[in-house]
Amino acid sequence: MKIGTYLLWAAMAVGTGIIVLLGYFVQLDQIPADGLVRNIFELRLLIMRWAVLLAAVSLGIGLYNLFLVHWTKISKQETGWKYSAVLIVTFVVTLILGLVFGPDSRAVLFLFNSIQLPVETSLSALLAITLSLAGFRLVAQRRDLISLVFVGTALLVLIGSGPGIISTESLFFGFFAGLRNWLVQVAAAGGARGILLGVALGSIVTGLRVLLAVDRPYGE
Amino acid sequence: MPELPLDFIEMIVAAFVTVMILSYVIGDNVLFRIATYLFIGIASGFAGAIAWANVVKPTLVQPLIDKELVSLFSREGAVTFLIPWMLVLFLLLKLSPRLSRFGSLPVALLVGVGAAVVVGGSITGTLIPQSRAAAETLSQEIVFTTSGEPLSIWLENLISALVLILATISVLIYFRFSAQRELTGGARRSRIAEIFAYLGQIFIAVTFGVMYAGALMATIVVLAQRFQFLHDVLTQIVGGT
Amino acid sequence: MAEIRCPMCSTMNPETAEVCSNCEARLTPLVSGMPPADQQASGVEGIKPAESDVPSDGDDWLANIRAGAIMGSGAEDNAAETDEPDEAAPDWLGRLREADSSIDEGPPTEEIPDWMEDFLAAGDDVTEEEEVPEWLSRVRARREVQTDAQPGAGEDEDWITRLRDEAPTEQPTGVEDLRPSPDVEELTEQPAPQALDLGPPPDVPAPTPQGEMVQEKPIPSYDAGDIAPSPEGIDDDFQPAVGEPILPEEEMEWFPAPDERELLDAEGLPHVPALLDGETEEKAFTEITGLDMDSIELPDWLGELKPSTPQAVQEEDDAADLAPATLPSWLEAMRPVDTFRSEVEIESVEVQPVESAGPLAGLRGVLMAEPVVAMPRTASTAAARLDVTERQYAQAELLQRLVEEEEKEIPPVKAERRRLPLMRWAIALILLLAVILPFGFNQLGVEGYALPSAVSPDFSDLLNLVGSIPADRPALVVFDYTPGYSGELNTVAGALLEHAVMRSLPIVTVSTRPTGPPLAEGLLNQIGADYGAVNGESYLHLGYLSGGPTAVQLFAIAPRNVVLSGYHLPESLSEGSVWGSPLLQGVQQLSDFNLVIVITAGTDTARTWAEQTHPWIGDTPLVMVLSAGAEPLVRPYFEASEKRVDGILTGLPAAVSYRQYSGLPLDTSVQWDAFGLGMLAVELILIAGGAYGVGLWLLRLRER
Amino acid sequence: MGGVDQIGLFILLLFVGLLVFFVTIDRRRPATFRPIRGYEALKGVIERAVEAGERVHLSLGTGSVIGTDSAPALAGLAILTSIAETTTMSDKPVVATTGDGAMAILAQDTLRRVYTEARALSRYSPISGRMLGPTPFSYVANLPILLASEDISVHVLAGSFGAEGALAADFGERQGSFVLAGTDDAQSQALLYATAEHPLIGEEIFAGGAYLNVGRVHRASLRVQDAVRMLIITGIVIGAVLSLLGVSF
Repeated sequence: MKIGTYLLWAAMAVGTGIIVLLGYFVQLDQIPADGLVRNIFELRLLIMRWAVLLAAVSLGIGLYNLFLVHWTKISKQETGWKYSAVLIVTFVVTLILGLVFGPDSRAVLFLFNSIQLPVETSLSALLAITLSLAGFRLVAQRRDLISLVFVGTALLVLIGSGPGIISTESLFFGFFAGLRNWLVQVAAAGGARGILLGVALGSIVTGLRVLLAVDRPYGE
Repeated sequence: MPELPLDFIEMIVAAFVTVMILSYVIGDNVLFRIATYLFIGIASGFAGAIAWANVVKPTLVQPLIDKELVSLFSREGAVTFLIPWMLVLFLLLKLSPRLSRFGSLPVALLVGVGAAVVVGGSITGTLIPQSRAAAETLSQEIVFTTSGEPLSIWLENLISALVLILATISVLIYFRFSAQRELTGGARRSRIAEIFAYLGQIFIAVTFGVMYAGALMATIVVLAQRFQFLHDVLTQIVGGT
Repeated sequence: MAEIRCPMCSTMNPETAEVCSNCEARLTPLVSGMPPADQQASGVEGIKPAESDVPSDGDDWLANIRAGAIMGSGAEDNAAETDEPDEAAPDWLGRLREADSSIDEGPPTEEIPDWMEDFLAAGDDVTEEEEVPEWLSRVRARREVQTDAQPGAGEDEDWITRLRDEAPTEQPTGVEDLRPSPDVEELTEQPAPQALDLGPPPDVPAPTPQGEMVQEKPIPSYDAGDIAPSPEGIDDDFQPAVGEPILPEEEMEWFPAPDERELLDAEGLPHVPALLDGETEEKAFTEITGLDMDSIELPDWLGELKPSTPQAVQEEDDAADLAPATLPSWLEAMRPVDTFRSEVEIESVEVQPVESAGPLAGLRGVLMAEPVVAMPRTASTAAARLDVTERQYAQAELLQRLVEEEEKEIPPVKAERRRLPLMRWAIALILLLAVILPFGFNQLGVEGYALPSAVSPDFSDLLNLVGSIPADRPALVVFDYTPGYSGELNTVAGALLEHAVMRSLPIVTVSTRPTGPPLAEGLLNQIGADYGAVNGESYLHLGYLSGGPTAVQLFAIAPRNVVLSGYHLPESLSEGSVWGSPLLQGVQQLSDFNLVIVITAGTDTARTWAEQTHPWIGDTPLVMVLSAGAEPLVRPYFEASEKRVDGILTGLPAAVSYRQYSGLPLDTSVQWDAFGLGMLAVELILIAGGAYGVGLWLLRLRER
Repeated sequence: MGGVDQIGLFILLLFVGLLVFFVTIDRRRPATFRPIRGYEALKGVIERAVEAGERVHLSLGTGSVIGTDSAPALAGLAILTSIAETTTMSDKPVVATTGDGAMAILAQDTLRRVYTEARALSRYSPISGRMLGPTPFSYVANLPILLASEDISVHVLAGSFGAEGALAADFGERQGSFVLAGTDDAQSQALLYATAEHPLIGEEIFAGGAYLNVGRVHRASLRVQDAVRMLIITGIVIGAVLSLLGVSF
């Protein structure tokens, strides 16, 4: 095994990981510790708080990285550099306003309510068209039993959820509403439970590889 | 006229930006790109300001203002102030490509905590509760009729419980990776696993169909709400009320 | 029309051309009496003498050569140092002059290199076999056989035509005439001087004169598990015969693959003729199939592993004085024996051609530019077979396919022509119309969809729960969604929060997302305006908890240690901490809140709050307000025997019902109609897609 | 020592034990896995992208490093290692984007390690691992411009996404790129199943390391998942029978 700084990083990752992990299974406050902290539970809280702080500082580094990418694009006058200029101006103005007057100041809330909120909501509205087109293409082009079951189920749930082809007051709505509830609360719930269990298995093993220092995304 | 012109301006700008984004339906265009870059700039500035105000300033800067220097070097000060400062300084080495290697200590801490939260949260939050819920599906109240319960309800509950267990087991079997090696070098499931996997695929399609319908309903509500907003802005501008 | 090859750059030029079209080297010989300008233009620029050196009479070709020698003397000096002293330099000229005068005598004897001498000596005396190298004795045996088979072969014919006569003459029975058809004849007419032409690797298309690419024929794919492919699997077109130029595909079409029945041996196993071993088997094979082995060509890279006759192998063993190396059987079978028969013969001087161009123009017996080894040769007719089993053949096939796949260029994916997104525009238009039309219903007097009347069972529990919560302590409302979902969740959560504000329940908001606090301020500000609820008195914002599930767990254990500053606090609180507010008087931990409402669109966030807070939430009810898509994943927490979620409110229909039954004002009729028409449009789109898909599938079924 | 969740600890130790066991027997009894269409196609298109001088883009999603949604991104980093090894010598090496600052740092560290091992550190550029936007929608809104300006022909989504993941996949489809998409959230999987050309469903996103031959431990991980899966199924069946008999647990 070659000796290197990665052993130090691995020790840090494995050490902090095990302390935080034990917190899920063991009442750590009953394990005394002398020195900087009274017990392991306090040490776990400290580690988590440091992690929260480092995550926020990493966000700052990420924003600097974003600034650098677009600044490079402007200085090299690459294609689309004007858009990067718009981004950098609004980023700097909003950041200064937020730092000086606070993120809950009227000026920052003006920018949030006039641009960020409507843009994100409009992107979500675009999703309606995207999903409808995707549903049409899925069943029109793939043409296998699974896609047919997928779109058929979606159709039944839509009809049974609210007004559409059938109004909520029509005679048949009761049948479709019952069928919709059964699909959601039985068939989909069972399938969702299987998917959740599968995803949990995958997550556990991926996390264990990091805790056993087999995967070392933090570099050498 | 609305009392505060700022609100009115806010509404007008929001309406313009909404139309600029919805124009992407036609195709990628200048309006969409301007609105997008405006949005990314503001979102970044806003997130940076919130992270500073809620986390970085209270932990690293406020103690310098509020507390005396002596207390910062005490036992409590070491863990709440000095060690965090040291970790942050190490992390800032990531900004320089040359020294970036030595900034991996805090990153390793982040990864360790993240991996532990993933493993611990999955075991205690999903694996155990969901397995137990699946096992309890076929409880006595469901299988054996209680007095006064109509037969149809009992039958429906029994079938539902069986379908719930069957769905969970068949979906789990579908995701099984191990397979048998074929003569021609390919890989295939065993006969029984193949049947359960096919059933599992159908239940996955049903589950995804339900979620897709839910998401579609949500986005239609958002689309309707956007046009409701544009309609309100137009009526306010035209009506001048 | 015959062509001449330029000695300088090997370009083919028409016979009549004097100067090479490519490098303008002199093609026609220098004949005395040619005017000096022609000599200079004869392409000898490379060694053109300076003006002053040109001798006055100008027409003596030797003077030119001498001038060339002077120019090159600089180089020769160097050479001289290594080979011969200066005085000897003119000596080669002397010899040239002798060669010039006695052109018919052939190459000067004393000049003949040793190997050449042996060769000639061998040519005269056939009997002394010992000294004669063994390969030469076979060459001579070959020549005698040849001369018997082809009496009267024209001495003076061009070496290429003799080469062509070498091609197999006996016509294998049972296979149509393999002799190239007339139009192919012309192609072979062209004197294409080739080096030892083993034929380019089958997958590299030989450059055709017109430069167009020969279309490769794909090797038929088959699974490794199958038995070795019958010879039809190896299409003759694909494998050019050794020595023959690769012809464009269409000309080779008439070269049919042998009939399948003939290739099956007695036991019905597909025999691969080229790979039968041993002389005896070959006879049996020819009798059965009537197919001469020469006509069946191996893949080129296999071609080099030419079979060796048992008899030749025996000879080698005897000659070797070293203890024979013990080779593995499969290697022993594949050991090649030199079966190439040198076709190269050194003709007598009279026959040798006059050098047509270049500095030695006009001379005979000039050594060929190409090394002798490179002269064209063809495999001997009596080639023995490789001792290769079926399995080895299959492995050879596999290896060949691997080689070809490596060299095969991945065909570039043709970029789809960017088609107009008509389908996307059509669907977008339908949806936009469906959502916009309801705004005109009132003016047009059209009646929209009726509001829902049915009440779902888990709905009434929620109504009772919120209706019965005491107002002494605040309700915690978690805004864990991004602005993108505010369109739906503001409408759904608005019903619940309006009900709480209507009942003067104090509300405290918190969020684990940076954009949560401003969303909370926006929604409560809008709801509070109708009920006089004011920030700081009726509701309060704790702000942003950074750190995801870690922060949730810390908040559940000790909220006061985690939330330090608060968000958008009223003036009265902005100096002190948010915990100084009267609203938060009795709150030390999560279970001190009367109700916890989590508004989210993501199932992960819902699971995090359900799992992480469970140990510390105590008896406080937990209600989830979800986006429509998240319901199936959160419902298991609601229906588990040990309830972790006490109430669920999902989607617009449930919100409209909640407003109806909690007595809240109903100003959402237009939005309800827009939602209904939008759902109608989407249902029709999906039905159209399904019909289109099923229709196409049925069409395909009927075609098949 | 009271207050110990024995079941949880037992399951944790079971996972660790099975992982060590399967790593040791992997050489003697190698595993065979069922084919997953997405990963099979991914290998071919990456080679074609390298040959055609086009770029591969890997999105690590918008999850935070210290959240439960960091698992698919950690699996995405294993896929990034495999892709980076193939494209280090390409004219346009792989670009990894994310919606979280810390995840962007991890992406840069992973890329630097691969370039160092390939002795091509001079070709490494720090902005090949970058954050596009701090919030999910701001990250997705930046994608169409990135896909158009950086000539991306392979668009891989391997990380945590919300419903905006469907927009991210659709932007790739409109660009005519090869789209392979997988995440952990079931609802997002449903939307990616409809919009992406090669969706990874369920836990297939976590099998990237094994199917792209990143290492022996990744293959052993899949065998651990399968073993525990069979234990869960057995547990559910036995539990159902016991609860039928009135035994509560």
